[in-house]
Amino acid sequence: MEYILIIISAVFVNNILLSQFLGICPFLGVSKKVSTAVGMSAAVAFVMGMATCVTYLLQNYLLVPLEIEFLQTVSFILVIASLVQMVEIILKKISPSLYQALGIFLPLITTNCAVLGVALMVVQKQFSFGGAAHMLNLGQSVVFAVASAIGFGLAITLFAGIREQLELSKVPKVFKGVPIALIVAGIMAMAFMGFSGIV
Amino acid sequence: MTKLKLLTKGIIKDNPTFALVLGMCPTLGTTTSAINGMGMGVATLFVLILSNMVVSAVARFIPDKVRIPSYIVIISAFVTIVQLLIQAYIPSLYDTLGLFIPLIVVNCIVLGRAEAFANKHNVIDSALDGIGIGLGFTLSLTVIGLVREILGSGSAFGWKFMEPYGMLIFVLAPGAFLVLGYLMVLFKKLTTKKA
Amino acid sequence: MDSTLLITVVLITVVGVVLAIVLYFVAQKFKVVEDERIDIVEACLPGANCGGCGSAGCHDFAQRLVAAPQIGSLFCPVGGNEVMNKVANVLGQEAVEQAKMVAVLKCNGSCFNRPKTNTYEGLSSCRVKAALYSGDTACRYGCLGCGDCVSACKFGALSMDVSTGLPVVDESKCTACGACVAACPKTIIELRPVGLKNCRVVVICSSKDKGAVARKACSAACIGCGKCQKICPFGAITIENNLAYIDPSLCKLCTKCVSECPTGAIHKFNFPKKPKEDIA
Amino acid sequence: MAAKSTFTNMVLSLGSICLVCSALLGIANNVTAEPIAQATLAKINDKISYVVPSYDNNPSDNVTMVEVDGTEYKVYLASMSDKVVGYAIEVAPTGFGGPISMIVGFDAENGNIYNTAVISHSETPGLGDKIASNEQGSFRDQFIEMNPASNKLSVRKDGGDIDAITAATISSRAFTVGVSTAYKVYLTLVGSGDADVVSGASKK
Amino acid sequence: MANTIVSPAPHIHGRNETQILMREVLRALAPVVLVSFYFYGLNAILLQVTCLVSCLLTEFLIQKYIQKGQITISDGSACVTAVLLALNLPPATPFWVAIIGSIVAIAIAKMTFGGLGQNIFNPALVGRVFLLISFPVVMTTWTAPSSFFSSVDAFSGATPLALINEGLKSGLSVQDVFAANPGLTPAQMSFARAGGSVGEISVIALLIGFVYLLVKKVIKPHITLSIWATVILMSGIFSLCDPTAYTGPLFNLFTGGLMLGSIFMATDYVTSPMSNKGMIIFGIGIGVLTMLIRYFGAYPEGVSFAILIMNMVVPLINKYCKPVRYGYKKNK
Amino acid sequence: MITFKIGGIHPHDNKIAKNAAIESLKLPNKVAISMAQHLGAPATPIVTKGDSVVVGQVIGEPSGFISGFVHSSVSGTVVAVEPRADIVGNMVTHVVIDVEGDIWDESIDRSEGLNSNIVASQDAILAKIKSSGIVGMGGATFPTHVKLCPPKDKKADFLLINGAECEPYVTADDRLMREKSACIAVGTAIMAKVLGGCKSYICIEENKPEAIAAMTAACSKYENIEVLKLKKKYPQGGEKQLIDAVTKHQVPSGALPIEAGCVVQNVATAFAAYEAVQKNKPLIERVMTVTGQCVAEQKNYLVRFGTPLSYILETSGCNLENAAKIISGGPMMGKAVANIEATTQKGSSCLLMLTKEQTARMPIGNCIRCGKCADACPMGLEPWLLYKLSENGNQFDALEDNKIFDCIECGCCTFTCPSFIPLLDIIRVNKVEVMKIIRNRAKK
Amino acid sequence: MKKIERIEHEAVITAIDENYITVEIQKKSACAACHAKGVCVASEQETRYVDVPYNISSLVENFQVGDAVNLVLSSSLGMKAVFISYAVPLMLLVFLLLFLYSLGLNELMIGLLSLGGVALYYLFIFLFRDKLERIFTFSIEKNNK
Ligand SMILES: Cc1cc2nc3c(=O)[nH]c(=O)nc-3n(C[C@H](O)[C@H](O)[C@H](O)COP(=O)(O)O)c2cc1C
Ligand SMILES: Cc1cc2nc3c(=O)[nH]c(=O)nc-3n(C[C@H](O)[C@H](O)[C@H](O)COP(=O)(O)O)c2cc1C
Ligand SMILES: Cc1cc2nc3c(=O)[nH]c(=O)nc-3n(C[C@H](O)[C@H](O)[C@H](O)COP(=O)(O)O)c2cc1C
Ligand SMILES: Cc1cc2nc3c(=O)[nH]c(=O)nc-3n(C[C@H](O)[C@H](O)[C@H](O)CO)c2cc1C
Ligand code: SF4
Ligand code: SF4
Ligand code: SF4
Ligand code: SF4
Ligand code: FES
Repeated sequence: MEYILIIISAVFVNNILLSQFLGICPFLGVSKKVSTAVGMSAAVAFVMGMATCVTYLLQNYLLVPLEIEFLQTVSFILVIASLVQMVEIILKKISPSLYQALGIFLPLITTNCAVLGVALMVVQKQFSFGGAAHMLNLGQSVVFAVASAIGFGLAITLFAGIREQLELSKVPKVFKGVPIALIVAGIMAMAFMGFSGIV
Repeated sequence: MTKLKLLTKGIIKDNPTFALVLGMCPTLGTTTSAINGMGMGVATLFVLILSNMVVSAVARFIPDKVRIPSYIVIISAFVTIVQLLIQAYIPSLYDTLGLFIPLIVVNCIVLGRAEAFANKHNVIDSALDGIGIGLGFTLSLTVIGLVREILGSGSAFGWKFMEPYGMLIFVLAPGAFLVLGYLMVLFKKLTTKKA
Repeated sequence: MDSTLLITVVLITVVGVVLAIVLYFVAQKFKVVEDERIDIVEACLPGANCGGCGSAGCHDFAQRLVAAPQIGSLFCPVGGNEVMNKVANVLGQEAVEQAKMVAVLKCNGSCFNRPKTNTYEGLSSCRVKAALYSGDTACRYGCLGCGDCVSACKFGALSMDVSTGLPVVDESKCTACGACVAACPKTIIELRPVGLKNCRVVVICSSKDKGAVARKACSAACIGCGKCQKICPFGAITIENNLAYIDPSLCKLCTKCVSECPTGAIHKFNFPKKPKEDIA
Repeated sequence: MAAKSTFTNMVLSLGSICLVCSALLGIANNVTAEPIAQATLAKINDKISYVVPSYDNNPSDNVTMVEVDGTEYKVYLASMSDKVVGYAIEVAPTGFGGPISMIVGFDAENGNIYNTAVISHSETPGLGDKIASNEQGSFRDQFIEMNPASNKLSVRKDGGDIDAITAATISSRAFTVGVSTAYKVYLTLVGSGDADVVSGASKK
Repeated sequence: MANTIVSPAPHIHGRNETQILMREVLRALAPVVLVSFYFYGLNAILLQVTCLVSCLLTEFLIQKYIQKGQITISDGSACVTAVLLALNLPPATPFWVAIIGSIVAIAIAKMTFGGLGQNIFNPALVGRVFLLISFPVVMTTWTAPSSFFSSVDAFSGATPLALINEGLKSGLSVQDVFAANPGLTPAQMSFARAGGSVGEISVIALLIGFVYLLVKKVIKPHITLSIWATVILMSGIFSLCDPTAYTGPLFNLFTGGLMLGSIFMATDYVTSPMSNKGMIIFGIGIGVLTMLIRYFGAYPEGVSFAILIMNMVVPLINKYCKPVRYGYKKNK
Repeated sequence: MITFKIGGIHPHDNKIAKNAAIESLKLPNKVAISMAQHLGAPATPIVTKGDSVVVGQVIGEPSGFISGFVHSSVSGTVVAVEPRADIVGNMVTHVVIDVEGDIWDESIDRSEGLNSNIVASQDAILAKIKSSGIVGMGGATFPTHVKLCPPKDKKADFLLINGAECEPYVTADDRLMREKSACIAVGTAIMAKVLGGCKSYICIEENKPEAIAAMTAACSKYENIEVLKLKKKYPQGGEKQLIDAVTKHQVPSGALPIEAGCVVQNVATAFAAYEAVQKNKPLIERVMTVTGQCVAEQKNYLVRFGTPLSYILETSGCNLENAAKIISGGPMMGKAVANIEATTQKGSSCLLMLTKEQTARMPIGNCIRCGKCADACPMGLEPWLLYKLSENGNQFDALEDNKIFDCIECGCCTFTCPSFIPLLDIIRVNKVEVMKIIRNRAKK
Repeated sequence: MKKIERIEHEAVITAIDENYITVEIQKKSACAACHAKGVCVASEQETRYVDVPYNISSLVENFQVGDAVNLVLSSSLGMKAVFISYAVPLMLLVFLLLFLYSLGLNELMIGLLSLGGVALYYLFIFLFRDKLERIFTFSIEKNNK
């Protein structure tokens, strides 16, 4: 049940893009085609899941025992960057064509603040189950991260569809590009507020 | 480029928010009020200046292949320092900015300036560049925050002039997107007319 | 020095060193040849992304330039020789000078010269109109006047003259990118060298109809009478399919043909004004 | 411009950057550790001192966990000269925008609510956030000196005694639920009657 | 005989203009508007007028002074938006709130995207939701219907859905709430007499409009019917499982903006899918989301949000649900 | 009632000329016979200036597989073989003949009587149809003999005789069916024989009850020919729609009707086949409706090919004052006439005059995404999308993905669009581009 | 030839040998489309080399070194690649986590084991790399722009 609450909360209610404002750059930049958006979301989900798993362990079994939590930011970003690099190398090694076919580029994700943001969020934020606040455990953290990524994917895919349609409409010149994207995002966020209170 | 230009270009020509469209997440996430926006801006400004200076100082010694990891280490060090300082001395700001302080690390403005400017220029110029861009960022965050605050809570810099409340939506997520979108258009119109 | 500080320093340094080692081997294993010149070359290009060079955009063109063993055959019409020289400098090659070109409309079938026989009422598009019929005048070769070329021009060099119903080239803006040439279904726009001191002599007609037919359709038509050909001292004029053509490389701008043409189909551009001579 | 990417160069440069940066960081941490700890402590202590009668111990060191209906709650004990004077109970009911992390203080003497405080919440600014308002006559004032045993702890709409904030019934209700949860915790704690638990914990 | 007109085929046109379509929608809205005038009196009239004037004026000013283009307010789409927006507001909405809503609807949701036909989201609903989020107090202050021209004081009556929502949250069962509020029978709600937005006043009047639109072939029934079917099915299942916690099909069908939304707002051409299959998916989506929000969300009413959320799925639906094409069927 | 499944529209049928009996048009002084009266390569003229010709004499020979014979429709002297403008102004080789009397080739049987006895063999019939220059008279002018010999591995199950005449105004087929029903029945039988004696349907829209009655009577003698009444819906007469309506089969995208086991021929084509095979009369004339509310007289003329349109208008006494547009063909698919000096051809079934009010195009509005165009499209396409993609330029891949090549250019979309968007105008042009790309790809 | 949904890259042939044609492509990352690429360091653009098996279609087209070609891959393969490299391991990770939780292991163990599981998965597909190479083959066609 907690998992379901976490998922609904992360995907709809507290959508990482539309209400937490994380990962706006790829949202504005990479969402011009639906297929790219879907591929990108899958990559983000994977990286978020893996990264959260690793950083959770890092935080709770290294930083906290050694009392060096202030190294959180440095260590998280380094770990995430290396992780992504590693996966890329591994994929390349496994099958160059597979890697080629992916087309979605991993390093982009290192700088995507959504990944770091979620990793930080799961070790900082409290969640309420029953009447008391809790920190998330490992499983919940990873589920939360993946659900956040799904929320990201949902928003970016819907948005890519909208963009494809906007490409063909007569959006006034000054609004073309980022401004209309932001305004669409604003109205999307407005619609997503309908989910509030579900969790 | 004159030193003065370095200082001022970030405000209009290379305005990181409206012209370069960078660092959108903190821009949207922290501008619920003018003060909050300004706080975020100043924090970024600080990191930007320091990292720019250090990067420009050490760029010569860093091999290409480890360039980016090195920059990231440098930047995150400064970010952490800023974070610690805010946490220690302005805890209320720390609470409102929350997650977005550590996220300065991945703010493309900081890394972008290191990569695009600092590693090619001397320390002084890099510092000026950092100040310029940082000021531009601070300014735009403050403006966005101000607009949202005025529309959303009927106050400016915490000073209430409209009772009881404004349009709530502007303090909430949708308002952030809408305000930024329209301000961007306004900025485009104003700047292109001048040119 | 307390333990936290020690731990910090050791930990981060170790991580950094390990990262450096890993990166070193990665770099060894996957050497990527990233040609920095591409970006430098792209920076030299005008950035209009018009496709006038035959590539998909300026970036593509930069790639082609860098990849090409000899850039002589590649040319950016927008930037012209100046830009090509810069690019050549970057790549350490010699640029090949190319004459500056400009778009010229080879039709003078204005509303006054060419009576309408029909009224067109479809989508305002030369392409659509050309697919439908030969045009709303008796001339099947002339301008259709819906302005496909105008919308094709990225540089604002073309505009529709409402009184004549023909497009007008603003020579100062035209970069000879050729977009209009490709857009015109009647192929009546030609890129020609701007000529000495920007002066040109051109047959402003594309009609291949026999003299009488052409004349009847349009009072300004070239009727292929051959007078200009005879008078041209440099043999620059040829007549094919009832249409005269002035070879820009042979024309010496003597302008004799201009006055010889019975229908006034030959125009001179940008010659210094003499009294009583109108320059169309 | 940049140094060559040789093995030694790479290791050396990244290594030394890390060294310097981490040293810097460590120093910064040393400098700020104290104020940060204080700030964090102050935050919670502020709230505690706000919700319980005056005390002379350090309640944030006097914590006991109490389980009610399968959930564990944190209780801070405030004591004056080793006598427990109040309990500050942390609860986190779900409001409109997520958990409302709050603290409810009980007067050990009469079992009345001494005061309430909100630690963090994500209610709507201008609406639900009035639950955290410190202004005179605010929503929370209703709870001061209230005896939960003799009052019905639910909003008026639901037949209780609490006046909800206009257009923020959900937040008001959540807050009220939080208070009554805290009361349950209090009852469990006290009702176990085991003074030892109480004093024992306070001694720890 | 010279100078005949030449144009590509076809040479004739069906002449069912945009303007005529919009006029038909307005006609279909007439019954409910009139009923609302009758029950809410001057308030409703003023609300309609305010919305109409401010919508048309906004569109006009933007076209004239900002876009400096053709002025197309005569196409009637802004009128439809205005009327629908007014029907979506509580009867006692202050005029300045209505004006803000109209400006948002037209300026943000419509003109920013390029005007008629270019928008992604339903303008009237964007206006309404914007107001709902901005002024929750105003937007949830209901007036009970009263008779014509009697002055209505804004007293905080509650919509049936709000009553249920509140009741359930405070621990009552559905039956308790019904018992406490005898006015909540479907029969009663279908004529009039249910608090809520102006346009929720009468199910019958809305249905008349629906039939009119269908007969005039302005809309197709797919979207509306699939919304109804989904709502009936979902609330049927839930209320069978736990009748004390979940309200039943008829109640859900007849309350809130469901009728108004499913007949007039979900069917907006611009913001709904094109193919029949797409329309059905769209309708099902709206139905499911509406019920989810009603049952589990903080808002008692879910149709507006559900439609807006499905509006953003429309491009994807259109991309993947193509009409039945000729020549791709397997013969025999 | 029988009809096709997808899309379709209901324009007012305006068959105001349906009660005008067919009458022969007086011969003009001069005819100009086009060498491109059929789909495919233009014929090669085999007469030169000064030659004298008789009615029915071959004057043009096919220049390729898909091409056809052209016969003289008059007797007289060839005065020129030259390019002349056709109705849209394109230059096409014409043989210009000064009319002198009306002398027919002797081999042509000009007797009135019905000859229903089919003696010729399949091959002889095909040869006759080919040498008589018969092409599809429903509009596409595809050489009929090509259609009548499907590839060896395909068998025609049905012969559909297309008497739908779904275009508003046009009544040529209607009159022909009413007046020559017996001949058409024989023509149908002839074509069915070529196809190996398949089942034949004569398909007529419900708004032509007299034609249905006449054809039913005439076909009662043939057990393999059946008359079907179709719903009045445009484009019922479209080949693919007709096949769908009658057989419930669909012609696969990009394939020929024979893939669905069908061959479709127009009634006039059937009549021409009858005359060619039974009377040895080549294709030199056809029924043409001259109509329009703005002209006083409604006519159904038997017109010789090569007659100038201006002459027809003159002799029919049409008062052209109010006519703003002259259309060769129906109002949905016909071509606007740009040059009234052009002459009639094998495919010209109608000359329609429309007033400005009837035909004026309104200012184009924004697409309101009503989907009415998609509902109307009989091919199940999304005209609004094709239009938007076309307008945005160079989106040929997307256009291909959205099957622009399936468009049959029926015009239903443009007819329906409430925003007066000329959808088909631009779809047509881009369709050509996409087909070019596809063809190039196939070549590789 | 039926057109399939496909991914195309523009490429240039750099070498042809008996079995393979090597083409060079400018690999544009998703970043290349990003508005911020000018300032963003992550937006790498690099040259990659891809070997395309020499098949019938290449024989027909008669390629030469230096030809501009389109590297074609059906887009469903793109999705398949995403599935194999991201979706499956991610699902594996989550599944392992939850499964190990139900065994009541220590959290550190759970985390390490799950990560190890993902590593194993990659090892597993590494063993099947030949098969993958066969699935994800590219073809090239002349680019006649
Ligand atoms: C943007 C927005 C924010 C809201 N925030 C809150 C909130 O923080 N707390 C709350 O209890 N209700 C909130 N609401 C919900 C309604 O204002 C209110 O709960 C509901 O209409 C019940 O009204 P009542 O409190 O007058 O009974 C919010 C609504 C909106 C539109
Ligand atoms: C290249 C080509 C080959 C054709 N071959 C045949 C054929 O073998 N058999 C046939 O029945 N129709 C054939 N057709 C005719 C078309 O299928 C169609 O009947 C003709 O274009 C007239 O159709 P319409 O009048 O409905 O437009 C061919 C058409 C073309 C363009
Ligand atoms: C939209 C459309 C409508 C058509 N309507 C008719 C019609 O009403 N009558 C007709 O004989 N042919 C009509 N045709 C032509 C037929 O598709 C087909 O070409 C013809 O019946 C074949 O016979 P033919 O080769 O003898 O002309 C139409 C074609 C199209 C594309
Ligand atoms: C059947 C129909 C329903 C409509 N529904 C709405 C609506 O719900 N909201 C709205 O703003 N406009 C509506 N309109 C008007 C118009 O389509 C709308 O303003 C466009 O979205 C503006 O681009 C409707 C129009 C029609 C024909
Ligand atoms: S006029 Fe023609 S050639 Fe000149 S810039 Fe414009 S499009 Fe290019
Ligand atoms: S020059 Fe060509 S493209 Fe331009 S208006 Fe004339 S016909 Fe059209
Ligand atoms: S013209 Fe083409 S797109 Fe339009 S309705 Fe007919 S088949 Fe469909
Ligand atoms: S009929 Fe016209 S307005 Fe309607 S969808 Fe089609 S193109 Fe758009
Ligand atoms: S600031 Fe760029 S993704 Fe968040």
